[in-house]
Amino acid sequence: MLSDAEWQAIALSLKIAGSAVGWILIPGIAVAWLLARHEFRGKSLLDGLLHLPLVLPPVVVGYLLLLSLGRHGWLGHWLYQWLGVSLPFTWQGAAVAGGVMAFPLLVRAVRLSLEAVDPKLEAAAGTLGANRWRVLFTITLPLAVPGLLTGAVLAFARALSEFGATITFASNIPGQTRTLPLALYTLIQTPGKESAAARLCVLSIVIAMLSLLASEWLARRARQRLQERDR
Amino acid sequence: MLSDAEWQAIALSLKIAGSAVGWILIPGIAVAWLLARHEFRGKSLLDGLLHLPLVLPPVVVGYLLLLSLGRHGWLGHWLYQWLGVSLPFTWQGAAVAGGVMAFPLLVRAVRLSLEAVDPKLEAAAGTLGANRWRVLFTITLPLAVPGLLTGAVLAFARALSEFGATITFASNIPGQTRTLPLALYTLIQTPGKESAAARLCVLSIVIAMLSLLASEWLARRARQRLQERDR
Amino acid sequence: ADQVQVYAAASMTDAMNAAIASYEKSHDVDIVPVYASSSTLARQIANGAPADVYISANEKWMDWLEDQDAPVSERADLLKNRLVLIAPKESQIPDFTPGGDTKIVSQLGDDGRLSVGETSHVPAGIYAKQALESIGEWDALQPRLANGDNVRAAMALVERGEAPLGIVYETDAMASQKVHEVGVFPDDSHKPIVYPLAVLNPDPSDSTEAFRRWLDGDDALSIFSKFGFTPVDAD
Amino acid sequence: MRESAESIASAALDCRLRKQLGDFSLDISLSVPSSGVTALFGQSGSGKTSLLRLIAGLDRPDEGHVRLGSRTLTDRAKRLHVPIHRRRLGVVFQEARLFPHYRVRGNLTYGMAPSARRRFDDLVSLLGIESLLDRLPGTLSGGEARRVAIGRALLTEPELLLMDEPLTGLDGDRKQELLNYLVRMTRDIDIPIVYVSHDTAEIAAIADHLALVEKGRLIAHGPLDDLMMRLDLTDRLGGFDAATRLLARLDKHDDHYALSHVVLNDGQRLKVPRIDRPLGAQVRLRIGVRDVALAREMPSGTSYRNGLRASIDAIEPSPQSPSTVEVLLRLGDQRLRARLTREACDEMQLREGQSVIALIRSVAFDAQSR
Amino acid sequence: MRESAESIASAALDCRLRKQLGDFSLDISLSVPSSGVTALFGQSGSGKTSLLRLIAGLDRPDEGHVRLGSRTLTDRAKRLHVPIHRRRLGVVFQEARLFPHYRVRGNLTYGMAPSARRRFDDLVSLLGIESLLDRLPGTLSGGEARRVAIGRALLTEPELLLMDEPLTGLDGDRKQELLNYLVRMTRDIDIPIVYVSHDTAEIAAIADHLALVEKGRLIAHGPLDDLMMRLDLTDRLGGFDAATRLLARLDKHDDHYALSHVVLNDGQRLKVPRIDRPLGAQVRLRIGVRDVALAREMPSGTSYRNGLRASIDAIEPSPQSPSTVEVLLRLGDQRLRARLTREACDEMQLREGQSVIALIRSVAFDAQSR
Ligand SMILES: Nc1ncnc2c1ncn2[C@@H]1O[C@H](COP(=O)(O)OP(=O)(O)OP(=O)(O)O)[C@@H](O)[C@H]1O
Ligand SMILES: Nc1ncnc2c1ncn2[C@@H]1O[C@H](COP(=O)(O)OP(=O)(O)OP(=O)(O)O)[C@@H](O)[C@H]1O
Ligand SMILES: [Mg+2]
Ligand SMILES: [Mg+2]
Repeated sequence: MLSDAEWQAIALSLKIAGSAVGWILIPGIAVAWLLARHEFRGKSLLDGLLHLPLVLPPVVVGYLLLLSLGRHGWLGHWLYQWLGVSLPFTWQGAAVAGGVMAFPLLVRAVRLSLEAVDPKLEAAAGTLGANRWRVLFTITLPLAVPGLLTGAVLAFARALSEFGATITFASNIPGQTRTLPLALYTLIQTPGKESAAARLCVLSIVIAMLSLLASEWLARRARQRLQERDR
Repeated sequence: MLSDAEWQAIALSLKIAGSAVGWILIPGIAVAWLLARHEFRGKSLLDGLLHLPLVLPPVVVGYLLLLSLGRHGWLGHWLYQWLGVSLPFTWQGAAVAGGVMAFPLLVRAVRLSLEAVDPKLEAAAGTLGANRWRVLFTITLPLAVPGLLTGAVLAFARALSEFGATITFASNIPGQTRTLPLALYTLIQTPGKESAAARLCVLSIVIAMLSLLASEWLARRARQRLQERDR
Repeated sequence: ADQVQVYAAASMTDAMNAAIASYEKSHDVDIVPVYASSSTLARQIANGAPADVYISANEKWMDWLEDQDAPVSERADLLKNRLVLIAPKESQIPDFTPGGDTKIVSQLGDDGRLSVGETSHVPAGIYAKQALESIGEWDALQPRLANGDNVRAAMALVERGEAPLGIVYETDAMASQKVHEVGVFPDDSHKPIVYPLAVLNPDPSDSTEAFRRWLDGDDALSIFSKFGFTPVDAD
Repeated sequence: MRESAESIASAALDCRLRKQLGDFSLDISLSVPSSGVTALFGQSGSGKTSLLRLIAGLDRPDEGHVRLGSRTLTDRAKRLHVPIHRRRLGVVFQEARLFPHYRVRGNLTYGMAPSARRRFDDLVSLLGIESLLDRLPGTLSGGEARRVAIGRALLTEPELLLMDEPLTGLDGDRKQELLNYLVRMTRDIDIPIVYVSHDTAEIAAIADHLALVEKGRLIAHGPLDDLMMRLDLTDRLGGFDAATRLLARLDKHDDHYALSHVVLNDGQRLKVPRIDRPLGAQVRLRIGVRDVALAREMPSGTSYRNGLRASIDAIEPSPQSPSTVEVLLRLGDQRLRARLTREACDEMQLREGQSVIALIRSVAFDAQSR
Repeated sequence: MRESAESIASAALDCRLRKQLGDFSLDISLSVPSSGVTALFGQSGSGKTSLLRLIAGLDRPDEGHVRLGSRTLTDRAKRLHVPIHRRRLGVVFQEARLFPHYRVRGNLTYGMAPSARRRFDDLVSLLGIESLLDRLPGTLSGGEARRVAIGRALLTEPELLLMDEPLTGLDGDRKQELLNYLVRMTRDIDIPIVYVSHDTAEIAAIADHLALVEKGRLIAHGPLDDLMMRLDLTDRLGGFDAATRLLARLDKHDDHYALSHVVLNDGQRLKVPRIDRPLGAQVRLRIGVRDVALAREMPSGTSYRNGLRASIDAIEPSPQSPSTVEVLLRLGDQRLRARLTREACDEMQLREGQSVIALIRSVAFDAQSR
């Protein structure tokens, strides 16, 4: 039913979007927690920086990534010299691009949920001898699950659909970085390939829907557990 | 300091992003409320549809907009015939594109906050004689202000940076639809225009930062009002 | 098998895919095409993309690459294209040759727009601007333009009937079922539309050399011709 | 003036409700008279809150109905469920549930009926929350929040008040004042109150009717005074602090000693701390079972002011304590309960039918009498 | 066995705290002995919760310190503030504050000390929450949630227990059991408890010390029995239900009548409902001021079992009620308070220094004695 190239693009997209979410999950939660529960100097600045990928056109972000993480970039140079890692034009690079673009969405959703967690419960946990880490992992994060799920699914969807930054930073290399949206782009560039494009379009939708349903299901379960008597 | 073209792009961007947020705000809140507080058939489907703009490459969304809202599209045809409204090539069209792209972000954030509103308070308002609308406007929404703000700022940022769908649906017409990202894109595609591009890049960042700071300030005020004794 | 990475302008996608398919049938080599706008590709190559061959849709980006001290070698103009005026398939606009008696603007109606690639950087747009200037319609048409992100976007507007007329490459016009060619811009109304090709690997493999040579050959050119390109040395 | 328990008006609230909540099943039929306070009493987890929630329409029953006066609020069979906001009920929840984004004033006026506006100031000062009106609820103390919640519900001028342990966390004086206010209110506005409490003193002070709930079932229901006489319920009615009530008429005020003299309907007299009501008014006196001592004849030279001649109706061992017996006394047509040690009962050789003196100290009367 | 109020050990908790909260200013110095229960008593909004919060470290004082034994928990001057989780305090909040995502069992074990594991089952059954262990808190009734919250705090084996109205919303029996448990616990483990309550009966049953708070200031502090004798505090100590306590020694059990005989230290005897403690044990008997009647000599033919010869130390008008006087009695070195009507006092011509009989009914003794 699907061509090899299509399967390849799907597998690649999933791998890249999954990795993207994977690598930003922990830092995203950490940053969201910092922003939600702490006051420090430069908080606004950090907050602003986080939102850059959202505000700038993706192509610009991709370009900035290329400038910094490219082999001649200040960070990329270092990465290559010391770790032998080269990100541009690889699927890892695509995951980085996707992650960067998805980061603000993840942080925002998680932060929103963290801020909604009742600090009274955290204080109660404190009186029961839990240090701030235990409080974080046993009270705050579990109660922020809806936000974590929302954040993760938004991030996954964003990474899955990421195009501009990816094509600029990681290029459009079949089997390496040609994800669904890039494949779709390639088709759409070509007059007369509308039906093939439509197929990919539907595929993207199906994948997104599935991930969405999964997250909804998880969120519902999480919410049901917390159900109080007033609904 | 800034050229006329730059000022024009800034003004246009603000107008378009502002309108985009403006027109999706009410529907976005309504949909978020539906999803957060009601069970109905086709809920998952609606939820999925909402996320499409997030999942599909923007260019595809722009193309779909063209198919439906273009002058020969099924909806656009109707709009033109009855209301004389034609969206492609106009700033209104750009606002539509920006709004569509921003919609899922708005809905998600608002929904997350609505779900965090304690249904016990809504029930209490009910016993005080408030019907569901009064409950919505006096209890639910005011308590979801953090989510509304987050949603609005995400949506604004997204609309401000919208590129792919806009250029596809509304084209890149100076003074009409050439927003900051489009102008930026144009520069970046031209060899030797890096410094001009960097200027616009910084401009975008400044605008985004300002809107962000404003929303943070509002959110902080809202939160302080609700401060309980455990922080 | 050896791998050869070919960075080609997005407008060549179809033709290039066909050429590669044909080449791979008779050669034990893996040709990997990478499509994006010429500018994106050029920037990536300047930043160390593993490209063996680069085919740009215009000379500017190839020049730019050379300025960046990229290892551009064996540069040559590979293909040519023509600029055409198109209209939706069902359009009532009669065929005419731009630059003749019929003015384009007169065919646009009251509020119709002329769909082109962005005239400042999209190659098709740049050529369109040159052409319009040379036939003296630029001033009249400039406020009536709809600038697409790329040729494809420009054509989509025409296909959908949003714009009554558009300017695209002949190759694009040929590929689409939904537009028809109203007329061809005179060759001398714009700079020649050439697709320069270069090898970018300072130490090209044999496969690269072979493929590059094949691209220049008759087999390849006949395939490209089928998609509407003209070989550079055809005339 | 409102008559006492005898003159029960037609049922204002009538409900028959069945609901399964996890392992817990609630199955209760309850009729509440159209005025006066019906206390819901029962152990923690017996289903009091669940019942209130069903009446309020916050939950839907699996089966049954709720009727308030002539209005049907819920009827499962007819698939009728009047939404909460149209039930015109005032609810004081077990927790305060204030709206955190409204100031105290906003919370109070949120559901305020226009007709209640003139009561606003009085109620606020009665609740002692004048100085809190411009505060946000987040900073209120536990008791302050409760008081605001009570005020909020009272200001809606409901047709039925549901109060779930409204006075917990309030100090004695404030509690007393609020109890008096509620009693006055039921007398003036004639709305029924369903009142959940664990505090027998509170119930004795306020309730006309009592509904005893256990494990989701109603195990007894009726006028408070009748239930208070039932020995089988002693255990459940708070044992140690059990009390009965006597109906009497205010006969005389003794201003010098700040006492009031009252007459029971069999003509016997009692001296109690001054009651600020007009002469001739009916008052109800709450008398703890522990506060009644018995004597063969009126002892002299003691601080006892009150000795009532009574006959012994019954003597039964306390279900609760092996050392005591409960003695049911009859005074005219009223009944009174006394608790003695078994030893005292034996030594005094008390028998059913005997005539004795019930000694009641004047200081033993709660000021709560009305 | 622990001695009574007299033998106050060195202060375990010592704090001097000043804090401004909006218009409310708290300024309290308090020392709590190293074992026994110190009750915090005061009107709603007087600052009890605020004080507990400062001690627990949930708020930082503007000035002052908190010391627990040899540990300094807070010291503003030294900028020291031990974080909550290292204070080893057990806190029962005014609301339950259960973790909604943990089952009841998870809530109980969240902060459980390994050494408390063996007490788990006992405590759970005492709290009556065995059947709730696998439930999520969202569905618990108000009282059930409270009990879980109490259990959760007790299982941490803290060095200081801070309890903010822990027993509100619980029914009489359960309350009684829990009070007994707490008393037993302080006796066994010797940790101090700071206990906020509005219920004087509860306080009389459990507290050794009393701290009276008003408008953010400590207006009285000392052994409960001493404060109970202070007439100027009657009003604040719940007036109607004021009580004093007598220390006595268990002398004999009367199994037939289920009574116990106790001896006061001046040799006089009392009969009380059976106390399940070994002979020779010291017990404290709570006697309500309303439960003591006076007589010139022991009346015969009444149900009174107990008459104690006492001398009148003082007679003072009740600040609270114009109709009554408070009579302070002396029995050996102990004191007892009685409340009479002014009329009775005049008629009996009671004078300071006179010798009288204090009549106390056996049934008037709370089972709460220990
Ligand atoms: N959704 C549910 N699932 C399981 N059990 C429930 C549920 N809701 C309530 N219960 C149980 O029903 C019983 C009655 O609860 P309810 O709140 O009515 O008690 P209550 O009489 O108000 O007690 P309290 O005096 O402690 O407030 C409780 O044992 C409670 O645990
Ligand atoms: N942040 C604040 N701003 C203004 N006033 C405050 C603030 N926090 C507490 N208060 C006030 O301080 C007083 C003491 O509060 P606290 O909670 O300590 O009272 P409490 O003695 O525990 O009363 P309750 O018995 O009602 O629980 C209250 O009047 C309260 O309104
Ligand atoms: Mg309840
Ligand atoms: Mg408090």
